[in-house]
Amino acid sequence: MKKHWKASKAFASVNSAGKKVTMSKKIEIDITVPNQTKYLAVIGKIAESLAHSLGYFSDDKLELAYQLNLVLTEAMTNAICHANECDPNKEVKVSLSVADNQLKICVFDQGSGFDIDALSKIEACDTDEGGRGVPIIFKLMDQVEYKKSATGHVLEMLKFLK
Amino acid sequence: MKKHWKASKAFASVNSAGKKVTMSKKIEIDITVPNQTKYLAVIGKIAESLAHSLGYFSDDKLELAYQLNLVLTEAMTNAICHANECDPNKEVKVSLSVADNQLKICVFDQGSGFDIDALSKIEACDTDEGGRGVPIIFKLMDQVEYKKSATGHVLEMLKFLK
Amino acid sequence: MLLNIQEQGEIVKIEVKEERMDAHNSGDLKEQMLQLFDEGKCNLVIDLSAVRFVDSSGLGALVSGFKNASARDGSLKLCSLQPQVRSMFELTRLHRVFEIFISVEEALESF
Amino acid sequence: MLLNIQEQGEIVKIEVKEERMDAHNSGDLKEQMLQLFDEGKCNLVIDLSAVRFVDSSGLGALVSGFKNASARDGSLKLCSLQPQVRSMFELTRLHRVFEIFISVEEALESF
Ligand SMILES: Nc1ncnc2c1ncn2[C@@H]1O[C@H](COP(=O)(O)OP(=O)(O)O)[C@@H](O)[C@H]1O
Ligand SMILES: Nc1ncnc2c1ncn2[C@@H]1O[C@H](COP(=O)(O)OP(=O)(O)O)[C@@H](O)[C@H]1O
Repeated sequence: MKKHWKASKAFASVNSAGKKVTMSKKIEIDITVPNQTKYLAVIGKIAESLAHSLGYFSDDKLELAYQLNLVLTEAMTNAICHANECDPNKEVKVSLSVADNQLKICVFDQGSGFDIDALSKIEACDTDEGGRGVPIIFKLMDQVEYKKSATGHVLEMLKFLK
Repeated sequence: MKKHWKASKAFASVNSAGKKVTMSKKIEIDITVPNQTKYLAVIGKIAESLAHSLGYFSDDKLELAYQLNLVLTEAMTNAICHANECDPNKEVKVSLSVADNQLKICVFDQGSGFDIDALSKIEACDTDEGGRGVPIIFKLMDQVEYKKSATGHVLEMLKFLK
Repeated sequence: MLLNIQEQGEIVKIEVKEERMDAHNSGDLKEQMLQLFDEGKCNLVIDLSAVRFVDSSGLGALVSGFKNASARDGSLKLCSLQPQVRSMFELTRLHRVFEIFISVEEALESF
Repeated sequence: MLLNIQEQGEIVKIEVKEERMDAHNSGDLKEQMLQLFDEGKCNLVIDLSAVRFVDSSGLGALVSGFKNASARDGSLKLCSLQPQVRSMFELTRLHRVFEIFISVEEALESF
């Protein structure tokens, strides 16, 4: 199930970072790393730190931290291994932003894309070794969209924070 | 003591993020948060995660993690409280980048600047309550520069990684 | 991936000594298990007590071991899951596939 | 800032129950100490065992307490510093200002 939302607003401050804006509740984290799985851990930790900084009770925070770590790890692994074909000279860009109780995660790959709608309905069989990444992302995030970007594709994932 | 280095190269991939570049060792993290001290902790944790992801032995990593956390905390606190005068509608932008064994930390404020060269030679007296932030930054980083940016000023700090 | 491997009679206990199992290191566990299967050792207990985070690649490695053990009339059992890791098995419904024990002792006794 | 405050005779023990002391929370400690000084309590032991990170604001709060205690003929002592926190005192040479003890017990006995 492909769902859409307005990306432009949430990204308003990416380009104007440093400019005087009167938006006091916005957190934006943009990360670029080489196309290697050894960077999964640091990005996962950053996602966890972000979760812990949001105003939740401890239990919910732990769960949210795991979920963000997981979703980001799955999306990045796909970008690194499928889209960018494990080419260590490519790179992966990730952005995490929080505004108006919405958390948005984007993972930019340099690949030629795939049909996420064909996948998202299929759940891995219990004894399949792979195929759980995209279903996990759909389960944990409220809106998921995969689309063309300037230099490849981007997986945009939105979660509504209570 | 004000020291200079070429900032342009280290920032090359900020603007071209997502574009195909053949630079496989570059990590870049850009963060924007509201101008509030409650965000110090998350930024500090991100700096620690970055330190842990760099290829060092455990002991050095712990020390580097503390140092990056500290330097970033000091610089951000100054941006939030001195430059941006605790105005919660302002924002602070931070960038961390690693390339060619150089770690660069930039903290962008929206203030009207101060004379860091007048300060950096003065060490706090043992019983002063404040005045230790900038001296700590000078002690722990290899090159420090404070200069005008498009929308305020930026404290650029460089550390050579062994 | 740091693994602590101990043979206890017919059973091989593999303790995963990593906080994190992901696409970067899970291949190591899978290969280590394949090597044990080659040596005819197909009763495994995987101790996950140190593991704080598992992604789908980590689950994939465990499913691989599970299938290979079963195909050889052996079995692969899990023990000492942290609560968040346990939730991950529930999310993917793999808790219905694996035998999961509270402690290494209980896992070993179950053979 | 989460503080655990206990009076032990003439001495007040303040346990900082935070991982991190920075510009966001150190003001609380400073104010809490000022309140104690107002009540005539000026012999303090600050237990930092839980603290993993202190910045210059955290040090500033401690220096404030130290000065105020001394001015009232009392004293402020520190105990149970984690190694990284200890290094922070050395970096700023404040280890020469404060009396620093290994344990709460030793700090209490020193009065
Ligand atoms: N960013 C991507 N670019 C190209 N193909 C992708 C991408 N993400 C996922 N895929 C495709 O979708 C499939 C399912 O992905 P996933 O559910 O994560 O499981 P797995 O990665 O284990 O195969 C992958 O095998 C791959 O073919
Ligand atoms: N980004 C900044 N903008 C304006 N003034 C600053 C900035 N950073 C530091 N200063 C000035 O330098 C002084 C010393 O800073 P510092 O050494 O961090 O100690 P403290 O913040 O405790 O005073 C500050 O009191 C402030 O006047």
